Amino acid sequence: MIPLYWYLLLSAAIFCIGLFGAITRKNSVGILLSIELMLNAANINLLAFWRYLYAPNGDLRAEVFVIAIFVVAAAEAAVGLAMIISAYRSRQTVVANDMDSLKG
Amino acid sequence: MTGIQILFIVNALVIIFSAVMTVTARHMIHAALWFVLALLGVAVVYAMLEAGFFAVVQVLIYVGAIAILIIFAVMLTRRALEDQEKPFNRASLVTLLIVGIVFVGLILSIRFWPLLQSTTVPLSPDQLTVGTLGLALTDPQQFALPFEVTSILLLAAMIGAIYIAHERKEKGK
Amino acid sequence: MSFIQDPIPWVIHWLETLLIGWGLSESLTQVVLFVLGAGLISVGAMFFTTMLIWAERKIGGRFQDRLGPNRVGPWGIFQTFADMLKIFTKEYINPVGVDKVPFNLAPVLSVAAVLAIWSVIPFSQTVFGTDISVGLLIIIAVGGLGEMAIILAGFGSNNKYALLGAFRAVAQLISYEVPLVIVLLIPVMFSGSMGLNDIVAAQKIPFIIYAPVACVIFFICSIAENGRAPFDLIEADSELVAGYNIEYSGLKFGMFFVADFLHAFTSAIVFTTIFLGGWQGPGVEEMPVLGGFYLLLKTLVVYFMMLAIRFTVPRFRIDQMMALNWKVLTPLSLVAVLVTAVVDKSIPQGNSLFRIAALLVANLILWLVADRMITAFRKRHPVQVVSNKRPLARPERLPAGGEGISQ
Amino acid sequence: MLHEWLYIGIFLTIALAIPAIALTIAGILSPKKPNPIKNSTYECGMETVGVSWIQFKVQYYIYGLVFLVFDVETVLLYPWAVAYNKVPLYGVLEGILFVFILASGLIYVWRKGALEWV
Repeated sequence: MIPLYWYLLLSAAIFCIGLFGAITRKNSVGILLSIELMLNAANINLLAFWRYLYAPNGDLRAEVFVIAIFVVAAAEAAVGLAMIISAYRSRQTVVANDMDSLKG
Repeated sequence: MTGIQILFIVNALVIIFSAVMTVTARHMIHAALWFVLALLGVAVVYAMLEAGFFAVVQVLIYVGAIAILIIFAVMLTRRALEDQEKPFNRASLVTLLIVGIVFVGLILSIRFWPLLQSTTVPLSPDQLTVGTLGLALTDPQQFALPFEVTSILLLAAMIGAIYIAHERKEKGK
Repeated sequence: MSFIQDPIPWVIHWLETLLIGWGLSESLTQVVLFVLGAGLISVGAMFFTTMLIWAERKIGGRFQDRLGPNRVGPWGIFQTFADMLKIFTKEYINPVGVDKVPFNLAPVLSVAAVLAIWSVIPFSQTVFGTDISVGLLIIIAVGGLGEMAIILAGFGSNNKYALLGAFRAVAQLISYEVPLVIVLLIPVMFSGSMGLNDIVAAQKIPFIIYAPVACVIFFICSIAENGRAPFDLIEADSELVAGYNIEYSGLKFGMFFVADFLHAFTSAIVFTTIFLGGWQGPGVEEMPVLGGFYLLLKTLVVYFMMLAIRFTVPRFRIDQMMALNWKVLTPLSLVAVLVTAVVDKSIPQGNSLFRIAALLVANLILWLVADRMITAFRKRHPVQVVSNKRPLARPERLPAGGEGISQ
Repeated sequence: MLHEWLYIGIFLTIALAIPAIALTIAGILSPKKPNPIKNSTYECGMETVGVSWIQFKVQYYIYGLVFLVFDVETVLLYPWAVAYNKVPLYGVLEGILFVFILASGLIYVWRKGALEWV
């Protein structure tokens, strides 16, 4: 039997690692990876809360939220990577600091 | 300490280690591979939470699709990998501090939460399959709208991403 | 249930009582049994594959008007063992600059990803690894691990050709996964469950009769997922030196081959389980052990069909293959799901004969319409040479101005 | 439920262990006589030029992208398919609407010419 707070701690740790990466990574693909890590941390939390607090009542909100996060993660990866590729094509860089112009 | 607790701790350590490697790896492909390992660990966590559907979907969507897409993108942008340089920008130390504060804050905020002591009850067989989820997703009283909205979101994402990434032929002429 | 009718659960029960009698706790006994069962299934699958390699070579020989292996043992039956003995003693060559961990992990993962499918296959009514409620999705999900293995191999090899081969392979595999995943919705709709046991139990009449279009699409896609002819662009040796496994040697190379053969047989058994009724057959209610034989028989028939296709159909070109997937199979599978959902819901429940007839007719109409549309499309767009810029073998036939040479 | 996942976990471990053990045994049995020429990368007898990494065309990414979107959407349809026998007609229609949205995306990509392998 695993206590609920173990899951919360794990998720907090993953979230903080992801946050660190999202802020400091130079490579924009790396930033995207970090954001995906943060989304995963959120998912762990949601499913843990579902299992411990909502499942006894048959409440499905957490599960639907997890599905939404999956979809958002997929959409974000698709569009984000497409933007990175497009930016790379026009400016030959994927370093986020160098993408400082709004022109395409 | 029961077997499942040991399993959880080992798995958590694997996840955290691979998450750290994802964030710090110099080579983007290595970062992506460590990311895959972290995702597999998260899928194991889902399985421990008896959310079997989500565990499988995690492997299917993240490992099978998102990770592969990321690796494709890394290959496409590989000339700018900057293997030699530092992978972090100059704010890394400050960020480390901020993230540490956030982590401590998160722990403190959940520390005295009353619901923390809740325990699990065995799930009904209906909850183990996704049948109830499917019913709820099509019930207009419940989640029919989110269900359709997700598909529109994905459609929009696909159209947008194709529009951005697709090389227009006539441009070259 | 006596021993004759259903030996394996009988043995399991006997083992269980034996282990508990030795003083093991309930859960530990369970774990021991799991390890035993999983080990037996995986070793059995590997061993069976070894035999099938011989069968495949023999049958392939016959298809191509040769004898096939015929030296080692009667009918060359021990040829595979001789080959195994040889490959076990071959040197591993570790090329310079390989990325050690991905390079060595890839062959292991490629076998494991196929072997893992066997964890959810029900062998008979009473013999199955686990009746997990998401078995169908597990089969698709571990396919993703196989794709990761290919990427690891291509990236770890430190070789342009391996990387190119890996990316082409992955592009093919992920493309053909799309209609595969869509089409598997149909068995799930019929049986109301993703557990493979439920799916098989729902097939008193196999789903191939309810949904022939879905069945054909699934069959094509599983051949493509295997990377076998006519979809063997993964190892298109005339175009990509050998594909992603070019830098491998010895048993590491052999592992990719084992994975390939194992995958072929595994997809035959998956196809049987999902569309041909798995262990269903006359008399399985009384004699569950018969189910295993029915499953094996049907699987071997499907496997033979895969071999027949492999040895007779020439290879696709990659653009044709992608067009087949994205422009034929994917729309067709979407329409098949729509048609099945509408027809099955609109006919009255309970009348199973009428239901079968309606679904069958709907599928046939769908098939005819699709066929007509493809024919009309091909009339409007006659086959043309995709690239007339390829370098010509005979220089005197160069087009004027020498534009024909592409660099 | 949990013991089913335990079985899957054990099976995966064994499935990973069998080839790993076989590879290790073969590694012990096999001869080891490396030399620089044998260990060079296999590229048509030439020295490897530059890094092994080359640029890839964007088409790979496009296929991956379409695959990702279709995969996610189809996976979301699985709960619907499981509940198919129990949902009323309007529920089925919702699923069909979902499939139509999916199909319109495919039509867009097709018309855009992004599915051509050139």
